[in-house]
Amino acid sequence: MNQNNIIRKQFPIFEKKLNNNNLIYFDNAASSQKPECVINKISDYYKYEYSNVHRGIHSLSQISTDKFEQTRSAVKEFINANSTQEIIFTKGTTESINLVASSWSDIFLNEGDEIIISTLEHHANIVPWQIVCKKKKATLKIIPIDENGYINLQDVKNLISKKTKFISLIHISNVIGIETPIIEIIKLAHKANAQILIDGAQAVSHKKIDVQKLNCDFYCFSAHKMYGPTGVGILFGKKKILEKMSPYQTGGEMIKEVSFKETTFNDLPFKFETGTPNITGIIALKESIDFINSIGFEYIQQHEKELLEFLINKLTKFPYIKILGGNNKNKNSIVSFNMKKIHHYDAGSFLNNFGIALRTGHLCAQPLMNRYNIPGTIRISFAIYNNFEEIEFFIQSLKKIKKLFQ
Amino acid sequence: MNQNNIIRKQFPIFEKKLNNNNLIYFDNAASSQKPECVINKISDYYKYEYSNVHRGIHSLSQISTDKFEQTRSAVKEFINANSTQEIIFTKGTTESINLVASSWSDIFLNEGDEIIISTLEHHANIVPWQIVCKKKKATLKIIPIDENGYINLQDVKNLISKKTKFISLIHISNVIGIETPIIEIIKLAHKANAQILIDGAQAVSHKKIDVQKLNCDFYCFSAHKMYGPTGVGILFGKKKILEKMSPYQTGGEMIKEVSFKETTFNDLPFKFETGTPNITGIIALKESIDFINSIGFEYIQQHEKELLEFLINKLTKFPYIKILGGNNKNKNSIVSFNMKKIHHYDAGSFLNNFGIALRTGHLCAQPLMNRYNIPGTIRISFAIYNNFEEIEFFIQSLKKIKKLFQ
Amino acid sequence: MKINNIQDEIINDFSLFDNWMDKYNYLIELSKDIILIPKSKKIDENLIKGCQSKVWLFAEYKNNKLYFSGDSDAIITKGIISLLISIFNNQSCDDILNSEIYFIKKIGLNEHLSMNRSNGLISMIKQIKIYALAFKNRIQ
Amino acid sequence: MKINNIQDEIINDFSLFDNWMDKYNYLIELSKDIILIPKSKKIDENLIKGCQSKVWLFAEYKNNKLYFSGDSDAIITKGIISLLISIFNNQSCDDILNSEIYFIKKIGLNEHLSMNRSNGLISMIKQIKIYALAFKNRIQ
Ligand SMILES: Cc1ncc(COP(=O)(O)O)c(C=O)c1O
Ligand SMILES: Cc1ncc(COP(=O)(O)O)c(C=O)c1O
Repeated sequence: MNQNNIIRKQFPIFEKKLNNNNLIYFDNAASSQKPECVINKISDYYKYEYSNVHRGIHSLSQISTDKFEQTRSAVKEFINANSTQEIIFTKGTTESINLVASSWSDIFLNEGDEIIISTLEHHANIVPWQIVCKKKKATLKIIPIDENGYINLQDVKNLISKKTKFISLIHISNVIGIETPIIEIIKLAHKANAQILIDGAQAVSHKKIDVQKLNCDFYCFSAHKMYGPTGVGILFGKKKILEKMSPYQTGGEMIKEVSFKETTFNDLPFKFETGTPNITGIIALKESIDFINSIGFEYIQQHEKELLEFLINKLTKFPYIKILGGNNKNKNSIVSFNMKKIHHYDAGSFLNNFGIALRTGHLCAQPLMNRYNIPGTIRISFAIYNNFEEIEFFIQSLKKIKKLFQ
Repeated sequence: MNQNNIIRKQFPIFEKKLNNNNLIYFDNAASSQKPECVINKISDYYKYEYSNVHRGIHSLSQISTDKFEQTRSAVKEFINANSTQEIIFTKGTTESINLVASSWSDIFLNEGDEIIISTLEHHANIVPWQIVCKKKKATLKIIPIDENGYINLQDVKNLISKKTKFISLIHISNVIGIETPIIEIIKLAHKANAQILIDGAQAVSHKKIDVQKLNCDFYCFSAHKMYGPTGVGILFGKKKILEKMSPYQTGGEMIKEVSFKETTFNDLPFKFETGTPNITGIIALKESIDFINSIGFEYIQQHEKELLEFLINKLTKFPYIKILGGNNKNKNSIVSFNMKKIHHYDAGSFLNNFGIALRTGHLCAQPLMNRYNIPGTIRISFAIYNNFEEIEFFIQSLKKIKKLFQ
Repeated sequence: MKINNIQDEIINDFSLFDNWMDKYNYLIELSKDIILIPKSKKIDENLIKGCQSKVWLFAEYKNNKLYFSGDSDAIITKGIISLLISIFNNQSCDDILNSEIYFIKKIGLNEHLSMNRSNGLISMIKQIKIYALAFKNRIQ
Repeated sequence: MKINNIQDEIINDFSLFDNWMDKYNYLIELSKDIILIPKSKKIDENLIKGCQSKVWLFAEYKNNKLYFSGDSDAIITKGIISLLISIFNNQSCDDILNSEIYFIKKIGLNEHLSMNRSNGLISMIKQIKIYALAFKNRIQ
C-alpha cells in the first residue's frame, strides 16, 4: 500500500457510498474529514475521563485541565508561538476575527483611522471590520487584485498612510487558492506602525506556519479544517498586544475577582476565555495536530501539489472550462472554475449524483465574485487523503455533464 | 435492576475508578457525564456522515443540515418555544448572556437606564451587565436575598422604576440550589415594560421548562450540563425582540449579501449564527434531549428530590456542618455546606482521595460568598445517575475527615 | 385540477424512470415547458432570495385565481420552478395557502436535490404562499 | 543545603509512607512546622492570588540570602507552602531562579493534589521566584 492509501484508511468515511458511488470528498476547504484517532479520542475522553476544567480540585478535573493545557502547548509548538499565553481558544476563525475586531478596536481604533483588507477576503474577514469601522467612524480600504488574483505590493503601499492602524489579510484564498504576499505586507504594516492579522483558515493544514518568523500580530484558524473537531478555533496574538486589549466575552474563568463594586480580569490567555469551553473539542485538537505532524508537511505539500498539477493539466484541456485566477499552478490545494453555459448549481448537482462532494456558489466571498463578475463558481479543494483516481473520475464526470447539457 | 441502575449503566464513566475507589460524581452542576447514546452519536456522525452545513449542495451537507435543524426543532419542543426561529445556537450559557447583553443593549439601553440582577447570580450573569452598564452609563441594581437565599418580591418592586429596562435573573442557584420566583418577577418586569432574561443553566436538566408559559423574553442554558456535548449553548429569545436586536458576531452564514459598500443580514435564527458552528455538538444535543425525554421529568424530579432529602437529613445530624441557605429542603439537586474549622479546600482534597468528585471554592459566585461572609464552600450537585449508596459513602467519608482534623 | 391531483400526476410521471439520471433528464425537459416570466417582469423585485441560482417568479390575479410565471439561470432549478408553477397555476389563494408540497420527496429526488437553502425550494414555495396571502388580503 | 538536596530529602521522607492517607497526615504534621509569617506581615499585599485557599508569603533579604515565612487558612496548602519554604529558605537569588521543583511529582501526591490553579502551587513557586528576581535586581 502506498502512503496515500495508508493515510486514507484512517478515515472511516471513505467506507461510505455517496449516491451509490464511492465518496469523493473535494469539499475540504469547507471542512475536512476526521481520522479515527481524533474520533476515538473524543469518545474515550467522554467515556472515561470527562469533567469540567480549571476550577475543580478533584482528579478528573485535574486530568482534564492537564489535557486541555497540553493542547495549548501543542498549538503553540505547531505554529511556533513564543508562549502558551499567546494561544486563545475560540469557537472558530470567525470568532477569532470578531474578537480582535471588537477588543483591539475598543482600545486602538479612533475616528478617522483606516483599516485595510483585500478583495480576496472571506466574509468573516470583511463584515466584522465593516461593523467596527462604522461604529468608530473609521474607513475600510480594499487592496485590489489583478485578473490572476495577485496583489501588487505597490497598491498596498499606495493604500497605507499615517491613518492606517490595522491590516487584516487572508493567507490563502478559499476561492482561488493563491497565497497572498503576507511576509512583505506584514513588513509594510509594521513600517507604518500598523498591526496585522492573518486569516490562516485555509493555510494551516497545508503548510508549516511559524508566527515568530512571520512576525504577524495575530493569526487565526479553525480546528475543523485541519482534521479536527467542530466548534474549536484558535487565535494567536502577540502577548504585549493581547494584554492591552479589552476583554471580549465576560463571565466565569476570565475574572480574577468579582464584586458588585468592581471586577478585575484574569491573566492571559484566560482573560479571553470565559464560560465552560469546548473541552472535548480542544482536547481532541491535540490529536489532529499529532496526526498532521506524524505525516509531516513535506509529504503533505508534495502530495497536494501533485494533485493540483494533475487536476489543472486535465482542466486546461477543456475549452469550455475557465479556471478562476487563470491556469497557473500557484494554487494551494484549491481550484475554482466555471463551465461555459452550464450553471455552477447544475454542475454541482450532477457531480453530487456521481458521488462527488464539492462546493458551488459564492463561497462566502461575494466581493471576490463581483470582482470576477460571476454569480458563483465550482470549487475543488484537496486534503491529504485525496488521490489521482478521484480526479480522473471527476474529469470523466465533467465530460458526461457536458454531454447531457448539449 | 431498578430504574436508577438501568440509567446508570448507560454512563461508561462509572466503570472507572477514581483514586482506587468507585467514582462518585457529585459535580454535576459544573458539568454532567454523558450517556453512551450521546457519545456514539458523535462518533457515528464523524465516522460516516460528517460535512459542513447549510451552504453545501452535496448530499453529505444536506444530511448534516437536516440533522442540525432537527436539533433546533427538538430544542424548540423541549422548552416549548413558539418557533425554531427563536432558538439560537451559541457555545454556552455564558455566550448566550453575552450576546443579549451586547446586542440587546446596543439597541435598547440608554444613558440613565437601569438593569436589575440578583445577589444569587453566577459571574456569567454579572460581569456582562457590569461592562454594558459602564459603557452605556446605565446603573446595575442588585436584588438582595435573605439568609435562606430567598428573594422578597417587595424588594424587587422597590427596585423597579421607570428607568428599569432589563432584568437578568438566575432560575436555580448554582450554589444553594433554590429556585427564584421567576414567574412573579417576569410579570413584574413586563408590568414595568422591562424585558427579562432567565439563566436556566441549572434548571433545564432538572425540571420541565415552558418558555411560552413562563413568558420570559430570553432563556439560556448549556448542553454540557444536560448530558450533552461541550461547546454548545442555547439562547431562546422572543422573535419580535431578536428581530430588532443588532447582530452579534458577523461573517459567513449570518449575511444575506455582502459587498464592500453594504452588507445585509440574514433572517432569524441565522442572523445570530455565524461561522462554521459546532456541528457535531449540535447534532449530538438532540440525542441528549431524547435521552432526558425518554426518562421523563417526572422520574427525574422524584429521584433527585429523594436524593436531596436523604442528604439533608444526614447532613443536619452533624453539629459541625452548616448548610448554605439553611436546612430547608427547597433545594433543587444542589447543596452547599461548610464544616466548622475545616477549610473547604482541605475537605475537597480528602473527598477526592475517597473517590468523590465535587466542587469547592467560590463557585463563580463571589458576590454570593460575600453575602454569606465566607471565602468558599463545598458543593454537592446531583444528576439522575446518583444514588443513595453514594450519599451514604460520602457521609462516612465526611466523618473520617472530621476525625483526621481533630 | 386540484393541487394534489397535479402532484400525484407528477409523481406518476417520474415513477416511469428508475434512475436519477433519467429523472434529471426529464427535469431538464420540463424546464423547457416553463410558463416563462415576461421580460418586463424579469427584474430584481421578482427575484427570490436565498437561492444559489437566480429564480424569478411573478404572479397575477384574475377571476379569483392566481397565475404564475417564472425563470431561472440554472436548468435544474428551472425544472423545479416549472413544476411548482404547473401545480399552483390557476388555483385559488386559499387552496394555495392550505396546500402541502409532497411531490419532491415522492419522486425520489430529494436525496439528490439539495432541499436546503442552496437551491431555495423552500424559498420558492414560501414566495408562492406570500403571493397568495397578499392577493387574498387585497381582495378582502 | 542545596535546593535539590532538600528536595531529595523530602522525597525520601515521604517514601516511608505507602498510602495517600499517611502522606496527607504527614503533610498536616509539616504544616505545624511552618516558619510562620509575622502577624504584621499577614496583609493583603502578601497574599498570593489564584489559590482556592489563602496563602500569605513574605520574604526578607539578609547576607545575600532570602528568608521566607508564610501561612495559609487551609492545612494542606499550609503543608505545601511549609515544604516550599524549607526548600527555598536561606538560598541565594540565583539558586532560586535557576531551580526546578520536582519533589511534588516524586512524592506521589500530584495525582491527589490538584496541580492546577485551585491550589495555587504554581502561583506559590512563581511568587517565590518573583521575590528572588526583585531582590536580585535591587542589589545590582
Ligand atoms: C447559573 C449558571 N449560569 C451560567 C453558567 C455558565 O455556563 P457555561 O459555563 O456553560 O457558559 C453556569 C455554569 O457554570 C451556571 O451554573
Ligand atoms: C479564509 C477563511 N476565513 C474564514 C473562514 C471561516 O472559518 P469558520 O467558519 O471556521 O469560522 C473560512 C472558512 O470558511 C475561510 O476559508
